[in-house]
Amino acid sequence: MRGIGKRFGATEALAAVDLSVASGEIHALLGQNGAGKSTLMKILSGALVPDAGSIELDGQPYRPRNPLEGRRAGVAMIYQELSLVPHLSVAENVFLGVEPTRRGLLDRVLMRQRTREVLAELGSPDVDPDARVDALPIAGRQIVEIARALAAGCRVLVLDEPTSSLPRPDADRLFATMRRLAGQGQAIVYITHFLEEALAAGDRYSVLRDGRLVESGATAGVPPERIVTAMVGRAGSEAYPRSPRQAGEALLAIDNLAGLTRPNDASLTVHRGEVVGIFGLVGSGRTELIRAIFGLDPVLRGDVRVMGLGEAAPTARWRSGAGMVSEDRKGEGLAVGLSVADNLMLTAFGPWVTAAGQRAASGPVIGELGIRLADPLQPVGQLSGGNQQKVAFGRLLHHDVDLLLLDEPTRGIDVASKAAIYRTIDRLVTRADRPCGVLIVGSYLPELLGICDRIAVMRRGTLAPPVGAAETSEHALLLAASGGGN
Amino acid sequence: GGGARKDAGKLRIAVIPKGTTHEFWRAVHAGAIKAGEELGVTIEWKGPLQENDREEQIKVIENFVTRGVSGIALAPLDHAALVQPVANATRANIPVVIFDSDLKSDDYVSFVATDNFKGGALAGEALAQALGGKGNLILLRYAVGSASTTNREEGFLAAVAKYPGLKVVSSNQYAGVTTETGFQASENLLAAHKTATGLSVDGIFCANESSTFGMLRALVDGGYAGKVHFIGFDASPKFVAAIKAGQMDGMVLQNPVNMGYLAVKTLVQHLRGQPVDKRIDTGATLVTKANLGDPAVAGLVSPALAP
Amino acid sequence: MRRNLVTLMALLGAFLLFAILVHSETGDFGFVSGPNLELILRQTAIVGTAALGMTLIIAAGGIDLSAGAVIALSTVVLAAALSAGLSPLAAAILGVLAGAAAGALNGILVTVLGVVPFIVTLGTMLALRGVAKGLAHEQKIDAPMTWVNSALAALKPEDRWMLFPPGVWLTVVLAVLVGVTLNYTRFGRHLLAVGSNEAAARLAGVQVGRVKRRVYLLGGALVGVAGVFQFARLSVGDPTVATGLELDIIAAVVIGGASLAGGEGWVLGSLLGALIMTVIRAGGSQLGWSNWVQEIVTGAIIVTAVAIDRIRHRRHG
Amino acid sequence: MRRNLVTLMALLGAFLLFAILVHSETGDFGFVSGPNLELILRQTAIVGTAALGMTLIIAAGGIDLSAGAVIALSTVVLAAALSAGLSPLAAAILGVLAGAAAGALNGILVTVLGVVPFIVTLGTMLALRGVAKGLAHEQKIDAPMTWVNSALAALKPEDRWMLFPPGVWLTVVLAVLVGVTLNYTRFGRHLLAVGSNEAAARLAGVQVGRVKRRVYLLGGALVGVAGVFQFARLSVGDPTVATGLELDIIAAVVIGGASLAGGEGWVLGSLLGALIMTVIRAGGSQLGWSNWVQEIVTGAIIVTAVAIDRIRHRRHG
Ligand SMILES: Nc1ncnc2c1ncn2[C@@H]1O[C@H](COP(=O)(O)OP(=O)(O)OP(=O)(O)O)[C@@H](O)[C@H]1O
Ligand SMILES: Nc1ncnc2c1ncn2[C@@H]1O[C@H](COP(=O)(O)OP(=O)(O)OP(=O)(O)O)[C@@H](O)[C@H]1O
Ligand SMILES: [Mg+2]
Ligand SMILES: [Mg+2]
Repeated sequence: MRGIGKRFGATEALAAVDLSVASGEIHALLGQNGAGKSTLMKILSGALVPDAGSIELDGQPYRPRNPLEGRRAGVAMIYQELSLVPHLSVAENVFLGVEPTRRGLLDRVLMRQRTREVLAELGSPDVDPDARVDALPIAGRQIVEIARALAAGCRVLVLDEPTSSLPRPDADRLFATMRRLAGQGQAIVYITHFLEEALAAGDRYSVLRDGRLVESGATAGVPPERIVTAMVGRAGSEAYPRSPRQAGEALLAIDNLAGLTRPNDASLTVHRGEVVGIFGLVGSGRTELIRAIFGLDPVLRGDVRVMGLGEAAPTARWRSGAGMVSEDRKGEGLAVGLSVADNLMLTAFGPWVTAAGQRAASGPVIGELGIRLADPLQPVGQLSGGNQQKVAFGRLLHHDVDLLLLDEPTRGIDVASKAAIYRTIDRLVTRADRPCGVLIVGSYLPELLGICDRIAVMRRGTLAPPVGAAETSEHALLLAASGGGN
Repeated sequence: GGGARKDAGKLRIAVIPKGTTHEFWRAVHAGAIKAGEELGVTIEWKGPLQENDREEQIKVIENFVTRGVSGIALAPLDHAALVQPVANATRANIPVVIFDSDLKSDDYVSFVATDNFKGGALAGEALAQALGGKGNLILLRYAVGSASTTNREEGFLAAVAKYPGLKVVSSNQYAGVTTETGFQASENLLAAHKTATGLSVDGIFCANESSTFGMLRALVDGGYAGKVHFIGFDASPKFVAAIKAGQMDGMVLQNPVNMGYLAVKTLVQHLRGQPVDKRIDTGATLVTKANLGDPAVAGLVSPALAP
Repeated sequence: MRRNLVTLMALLGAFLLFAILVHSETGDFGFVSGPNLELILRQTAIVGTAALGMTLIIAAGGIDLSAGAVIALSTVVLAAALSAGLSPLAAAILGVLAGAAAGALNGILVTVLGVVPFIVTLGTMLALRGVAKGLAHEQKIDAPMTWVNSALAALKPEDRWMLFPPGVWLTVVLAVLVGVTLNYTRFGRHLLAVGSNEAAARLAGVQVGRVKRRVYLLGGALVGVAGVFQFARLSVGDPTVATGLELDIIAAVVIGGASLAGGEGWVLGSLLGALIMTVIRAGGSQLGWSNWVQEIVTGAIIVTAVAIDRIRHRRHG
Repeated sequence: MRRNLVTLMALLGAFLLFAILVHSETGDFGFVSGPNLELILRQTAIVGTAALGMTLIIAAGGIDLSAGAVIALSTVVLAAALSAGLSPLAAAILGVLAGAAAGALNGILVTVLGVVPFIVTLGTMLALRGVAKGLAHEQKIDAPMTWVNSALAALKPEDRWMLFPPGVWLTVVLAVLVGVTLNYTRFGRHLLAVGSNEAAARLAGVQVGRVKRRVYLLGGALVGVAGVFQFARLSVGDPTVATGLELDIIAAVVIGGASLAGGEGWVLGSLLGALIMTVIRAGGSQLGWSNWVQEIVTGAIIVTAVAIDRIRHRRHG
């Protein structure tokens, strides 16, 4: 790719970017939120048409006008925003656009069989090829998405943050598969915010900053700090800030809580001034636990008390001073058609709403989290994925809640922005006046170990009692989550 | 009709109007009931679910045929579309009398109706007389595809064509099927023929109740009522008041009670083996301020309505 | 605002076009005369008022196919109340309440049964027209003339100082109220949030069901006002009036820039959209176009107006 | 399949209910007699066939409000062709082609202008009815009786071996073809993918625009067949026929289990949905219910049928 440029209205997403990937190479594409990574790769796959520049594929000029042309030319891409068709089955999604037919009719047998093979290769043989995709959890969908790219059989494979929803073992299996494909001569571009992952799995890397290529090179021996510096343009700050904390009164207490399918049995207390983490494998029911606590899913058995309030609807939860960030940003995190300010203030509008009032009220939150935008009254859907996530988190700051229920709040956020969120969390739980309590669901263990005071492990819907973060390790937690190898 | 089959032996006559909301059909209903009581037969009254819905009227007939009534009196919404259902009924040994509007077939026992062409011509003559044979005329049509009103409109045009001094300045606008669409079409027509001093139009004719109603509202609203000659078709208490107030020159009335009465009576006569005429005219009358007081006209103006 | 400007330009364009066409036809400027402007406004008041309610409903992600039937019901209730001897004011209030009750029914069905609004209001469209016909014993209800009828009548010379009939002014006042509600109140934001992403709104503590019920109630009340206007024009309660009018109302809202997917609605735009449609009808009619030509032109304009808006939106979006 | 079963149960329930009511009224089993069954099927063929096309369109995330107007247009074209002396077969084909052309127009407008289908087809609903009226010179077009008219006529005694009139059989054949297309072809999968998540389908390389254009074309052709059936029943080309029928057609599809949000459609369900509505109308009519009672019941049933389906759906996920 040479001299690629792309503008969205006033935003210059890419300016004269060059990128070359050899066959058999795994190339890590890095950069802050909004740096232009997804845009560059969408141009490669044909989903976007560049304003300037040219692309060559195997030495031939290559100008895809739509994803079908890209796919025909041998470029397959897994998009950052999951792009599956919810009403169709897993197998149908895997083969969407390239369905095999026999005598004009679909060859369902072949589709099913091939899907099973690819899923097995990815270590998820339990996913039913005939299941409807909207019945799968987020992680299951991500597996299907990856399976689709693999089943297509391609020369260039692009993966835009494929592991953001995947637990460690699945991610490792994915890397092994990538290695094998590269070994067969495929070129692989891989976007991620996990630097260790990128450096471990990739052969070479490129860093984008503000739509420009700032660094490229082989990964061997490169310290992560150097990449962070390239990404943010300055040296990175301390990764997991942690001030001295003092646990106070209980804000959240659940006792033998059970929902319709998950969780089956969960007991936990979260106090003022502490961060409690929940770790577990995908499908263990962490999301359902948070949803049940917040009144989004029905409670079957057991007790919930949030800020002294029993079972209640989300409205009452917010009123009593609890707030939640969903893992599903597009589905239920944000109203993407409304403005950034509307989304930030949605839980706590005054009776009257004015443009000036909205700008004033949203300013501090935008500043604290470093949300990159043109105007607070801009539709939130126009922000990059990471900045959207910050808006979803920023809502809790604006509302000034006491208890934060966070379901994978840093998914898709770059290192510097993650640090901003960690700092904010730390500030909230240690502030002198009304320190907050935080319950955070995470899949990335270094993060949980870094910011939490206590961590509980969820396994198949049952929550184990929390242990102090200082008394445990990645190894121990993973063992507990996966059932110690049973 | 509760317990219809329970009094066996009694004839059951289905009477199918074009619609059920207009007063006209309620008067027909009253006439049919009167005949039913006189002749000792059961009347089953059922119109299409939506006015002007031919398909629906066909379904009504088919349902009656399936139920097996003794005979059907039908005001066809369409002179061609209803041919087949009527033929089916006849084949199922259910005789049919057509009333109000014609059917392009001779599969029926008798046709009982106003001569609509004559009725329209009546209005045209009256306007020509009132204008002294000179002036501009507007014809606001009712709705696309309605046979009886089209006949009236053609009768009107034929009558005024005999007067070289009369000019029809608009005859391609339709009132549409609801009162509001008729009102708006009238307002717009009048606005198009407005001059500094009033209207450039001297006479207006509308061919049915809802279009006459809409035009009357527009005339009254625009302050033109009484300044232009206006003749409508069909009866309504509002029209009577307008004629008395000089806002309308007159209205052409059919005799719906008689129509309903004769339709049922003819059908029953046929069922009882008596010979009947193939064509029965129920008459049209021009009602003006002058003859409003006549007892015969009073019976037409406020006919007995079915409950 | 920019959005409303586009709709305004479309309106002015259509208006100018017809003014020129009428002038070349008749040699005078009848189309831009005061009385003709008044006529167009009077003919727009019904669809315009109902479009205010529909704007709220569509912005909240709903739709109301029962609006035409509710207008008919409201005229029937009003006429029945008047002929039963109630005061004109009381009768008019009953007419509006009938609309509100219908809206409440829609809202409850949508939220309690969880059936999509298209189907709920398709059902109530049939059922409420049935109720109107039943109430009116399947005929029109005559009612005495009262001051209610002057709401949308042409102004008498001694009332010229009003500029436009009171019904037109009432529409303007209601538009301002609805505009303020939509853009400057918490309820308005919640409504837009529900229309934009219901799940997100629920998570953010918006009482989705309650917001929807209120929206349909308010929308129904505004359609009830449109029913009162309809009665004012016809002076009868007519259970068959306004058949199919819901599509005109929805078209007005969408021409005004709202998205049927919910999450946005433009009060001024909806009124302008209603005006555009009246201008086409009045203009075509005054030019003596055949009805079928008018229908083709109206259809083409609806599509074109929205297409222009979408293209503009795509470029600036 | 499960979904279709629920619709089937609803149909049987409605049928049984009316059979019992008619029996208690008249003392006989007229409602379950052969002729009455045939009657119900004949009355369903038009909405049923059009519902096949609408199923495809709705499953692809679209909607077609112009269906009623297209039926009218098709009858006009057919009648004009017949009176111009064409053979009945050629005329019928022209009628279907008129529907296909209208569908093609809808598809092109939807994909090229990027305007939502609701608005596009609202516009073409008006415009195509205008075209039909213009073609017919604002009258009905009489046509000679031909074998086309027997497609949906009651069977003559000598044709009893057919069991049902040829039009009913044709509907069944078309349903099978549409069902196969939807469920067992690549085009069917692409159609559902577009309806389910258009952006994802595009990213997966589905040619969204082409799929949509084909869907509307096919849907229009099926509506054209419904127009031929309509002509067969009326034996005139009538530009005002089938006004508002699009809502019946959509209701049939949704009662059949399709979601207006797209991504699913049930061919058998749509036919059953159409049958349910005919059964209610025929039953109410044969019971001598007033029109307004029938309208209320129809409205209530539409909402109830969909509500039951949704509740069931919610439980089973
Ligand atoms: N459709 C669009 N309309 C307007 N602006 C856009 C659009 N898509 C992307 N942008 C802008 O282009 C820039 C680059 O976005 P891109 O999605 O490529 O970032 P990214 O590097 O993938 O970030 P992230 O890590 O958050 O996913 C951002 O400023 C974003 O706001
Ligand atoms: N691969 C899979 N295929 C099908 N169903 C699955 C799969 N993984 C999990 N589930 C189901 O998903 C439900 C729990 O998913 P949920 O997303 O709540 O878990 P989680 O612990 O929050 O994981 P995540 O990290 O994805 O948020 C369970 O009912 C489980 O049966
Ligand atoms: Mg990205
Ligand atoms: Mg989760």
